Amino acid sequence: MIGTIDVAFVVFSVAAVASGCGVFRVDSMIRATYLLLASFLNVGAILVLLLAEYLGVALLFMMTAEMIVMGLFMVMFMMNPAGLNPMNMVHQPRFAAAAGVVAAAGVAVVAVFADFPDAPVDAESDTIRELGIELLGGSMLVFESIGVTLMATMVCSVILSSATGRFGDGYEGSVAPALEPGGDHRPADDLYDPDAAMGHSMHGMDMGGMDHGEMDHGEMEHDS
Amino acid sequence: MNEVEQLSAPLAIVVVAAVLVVGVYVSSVVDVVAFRSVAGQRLRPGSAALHPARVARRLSRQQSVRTERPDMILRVLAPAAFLGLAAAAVTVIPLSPGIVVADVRTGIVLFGAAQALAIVAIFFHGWSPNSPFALVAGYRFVAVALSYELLSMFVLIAAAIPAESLSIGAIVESQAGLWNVIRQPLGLPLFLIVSLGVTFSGPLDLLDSNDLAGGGSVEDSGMQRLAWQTARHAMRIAFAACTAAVFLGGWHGPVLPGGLWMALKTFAVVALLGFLDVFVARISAERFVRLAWGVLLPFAFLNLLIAGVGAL
Amino acid sequence: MNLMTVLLVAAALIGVGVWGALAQQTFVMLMMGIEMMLNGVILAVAGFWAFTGAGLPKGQVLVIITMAVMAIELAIGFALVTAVYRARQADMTEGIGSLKG
Amino acid sequence: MAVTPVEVFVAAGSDRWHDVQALRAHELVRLVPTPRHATVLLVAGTIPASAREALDRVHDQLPHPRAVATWDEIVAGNDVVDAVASEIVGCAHRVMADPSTSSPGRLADEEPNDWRGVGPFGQGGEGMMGGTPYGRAMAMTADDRDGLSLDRLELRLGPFLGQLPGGLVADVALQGEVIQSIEFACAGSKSFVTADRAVPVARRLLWLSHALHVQGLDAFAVGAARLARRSARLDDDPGLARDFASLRRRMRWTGLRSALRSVGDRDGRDTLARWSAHLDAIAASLDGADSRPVSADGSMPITAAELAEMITGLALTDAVSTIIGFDIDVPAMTTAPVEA
Repeated sequence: MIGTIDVAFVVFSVAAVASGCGVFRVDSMIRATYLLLASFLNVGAILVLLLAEYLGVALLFMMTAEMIVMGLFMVMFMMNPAGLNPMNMVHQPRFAAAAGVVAAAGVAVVAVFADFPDAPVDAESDTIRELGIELLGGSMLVFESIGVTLMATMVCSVILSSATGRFGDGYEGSVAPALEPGGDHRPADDLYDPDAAMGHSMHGMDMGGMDHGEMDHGEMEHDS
Repeated sequence: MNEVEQLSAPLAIVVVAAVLVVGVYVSSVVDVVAFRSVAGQRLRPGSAALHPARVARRLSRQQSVRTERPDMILRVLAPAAFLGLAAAAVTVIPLSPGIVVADVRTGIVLFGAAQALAIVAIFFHGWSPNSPFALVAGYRFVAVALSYELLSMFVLIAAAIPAESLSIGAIVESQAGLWNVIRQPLGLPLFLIVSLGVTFSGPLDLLDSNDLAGGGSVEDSGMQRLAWQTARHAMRIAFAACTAAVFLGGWHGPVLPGGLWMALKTFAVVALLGFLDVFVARISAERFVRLAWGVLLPFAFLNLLIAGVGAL
Repeated sequence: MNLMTVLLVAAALIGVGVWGALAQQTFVMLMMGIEMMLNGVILAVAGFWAFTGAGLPKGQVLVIITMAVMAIELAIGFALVTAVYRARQADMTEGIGSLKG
Repeated sequence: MAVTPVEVFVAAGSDRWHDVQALRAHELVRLVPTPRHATVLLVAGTIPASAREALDRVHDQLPHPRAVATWDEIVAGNDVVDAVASEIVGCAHRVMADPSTSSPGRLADEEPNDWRGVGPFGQGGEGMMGGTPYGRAMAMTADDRDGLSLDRLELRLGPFLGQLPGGLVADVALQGEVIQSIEFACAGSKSFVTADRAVPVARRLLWLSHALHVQGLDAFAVGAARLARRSARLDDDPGLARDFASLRRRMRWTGLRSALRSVGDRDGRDTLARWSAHLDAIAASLDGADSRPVSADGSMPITAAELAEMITGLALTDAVSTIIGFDIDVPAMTTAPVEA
């Protein structure tokens, strides 16, 4: 007995896994990002088939916004974001592939051999309304905790990514990476002006990204 | 809500196609009329009515230039996805009492998702030709889009509160007595700003703009350009129809049949958007981002508060 | 479509995520691997809810929690990438051999 | 007979650039911002030898069918703009009717050189960055204003860029949308802004037309170009001052003021103040009911180096608005003797 839903499920599943594999195989960062989005969209569609209609559409909506941001970061941070320059950005490929297979097999074994209760969702029930009532009823504490956690996340990420950290300048004590993997770190003055970073800006020189005014402010906070 | 009938699949496709074809054509004519009347040029009704057809004919005969090492998949996908999302957005909007192509229970969220995915399509359009101005325009657009994205969601959710449903059909029905434009006076202007953003027109003409030599469309010619313009007008239609349904009472109105009211209201919004496009100067992306987060978002919260208090 | 098939698809997604996260060298791609694993987790949780939970809405709440985890992972991840990049000019995992600043 | 306007891309030397803007007034011609949108390439004015190759490249960017018209070859009657417009329409119709007459490419369609990879995976430079694999430099990272090192894109803008004055050439380095450095290709440090000099009112109106176009107000640009054409005619036009006042009144409602305010601040004057000075000068000239040259007071002359310093660190949009805000006299700039 194969219905439309089963056909749709197979199509979405294959698309989700195939685009998932594509993410780590393409050279173009933009393609990788949006293949990941495609994978999420297909999972969202499967969620709709599973009658979690609101969650499916919300996943679609949320992941789209998330992947747009991710795409921006991709282009910003990655060298060669379009993959026009041939490259190789993988390490330990065999071990990684083996680990992936083992992980998948582990879950698959559970899926095939474990015995789960059979209590499917009633197709007639209004799952959206039930979810809404649950979120603002029994699970309100959970829901509100998520909200507060997200708020804390926003604050944390702003603090982490700002140039001026809590204890002074973000460059303080930073070390330039080695030129080749496993090599020694480069001397610190490759990266920044050590005098300025130590807070004794006697030369009065301003290197890229150093703001003495902000730094003094940061030190004051530290002392108090 | 129960009496809403879903159209059968072939009929649904015909209806969506008809709405988009007619809508895109009318929207293009509105653009010509708006431009000529503001520019003070002679306006011949026959000429304006045939203008889009003539442009389409000319562009279809023009070469579509291939740029150097474009992302060809995304270059083709961008207009197709933009058009497809406009079509998807149209399907959840009730066109007249009891007629909606897809009466999904989460209509308004689906519309929001289509709008979010439209940002992706627009970014593809800027990214794919491998051209600096197009990339800058696409990047800039995303910065702006992330700022109006929240706005749109809050405004739509506020409109769903009095209806106690996420279905757009239910939202229209909830406006039988009082339209949302009066019940939530901040909603309509905020949503119009979002509409201008998604169709990158008027003050938010930040994608295909003249200051970047055509921006995202800088490398488009021939069919590529025609397809992109078509998709943009289709998106304008989708947003106008949504505005009409969510804020202007949809099919409600005296004397005339519901479908006609819906068409008239949609046309009015299209005309408004068309004139705003011609009449308002572009503001810089940085300013809009400031405005969106600092001023418009608080207004959206206020709107949500008004809706919530009204529902109590 | 039954629980087993849904879980098998979820297993495949998790496997792809593990492979990606371990094989990729750059932080951003590594985060995409983690996202992919969470994608599989979401599908599995939704599958359990749909087939074994008798429609209890608490199962859907668990999906929402997973989504929130994903959002937090992404936000903190990007903030860390930015901070590390600022401090070390590194965007590859080999670039930071030690966590000591 | 009703026809759609022909789309024209203008490649104008700096001496004809203002004149060409008058074409915006013509109903059968539409000036487009990029050659990809155009059917006809209009070449106007003196093209210096250094810009020849750029002109050929612009020519090849037009999609087929395409045609070329040359402003200075057109024998004008009593109205140059009309003559040019009808020549453009004629060109376009001929080439549309017979696409085989489309203007052939002038440059070979090939890379400056073949791919030259140096890395172990065939990449162009070291560590997947840098190098000049096709004879074009790839972006390299450089420090930016936020303390991150992001890709820095080096571009040459001009001399035929729709949004900049004709003949202006600038080498810019962009990080994202932000200009990290800009250098104008010009001789010496002579000031090249005309706002302090007396120019005919028609030219100021043509400047206004282009500036409105750049700000996204194409319909208003048409209006300004029509006023410019009227003011250029010899006969007295009493309605001109009134029509300009009406245009200016309508411009108030476009949000232009908030778009230009505090863009490109220098000595307490922003782009909005510069626009006001231009508009006041036009109004004063038209109120005098003659087209005597007038000067806009208050606008300080500015050198290329000063302008470059002003717009470094601005977003591309604001930089373009700032440059346009000065009515730049490019010929003066390129022919200026090097001063000690």
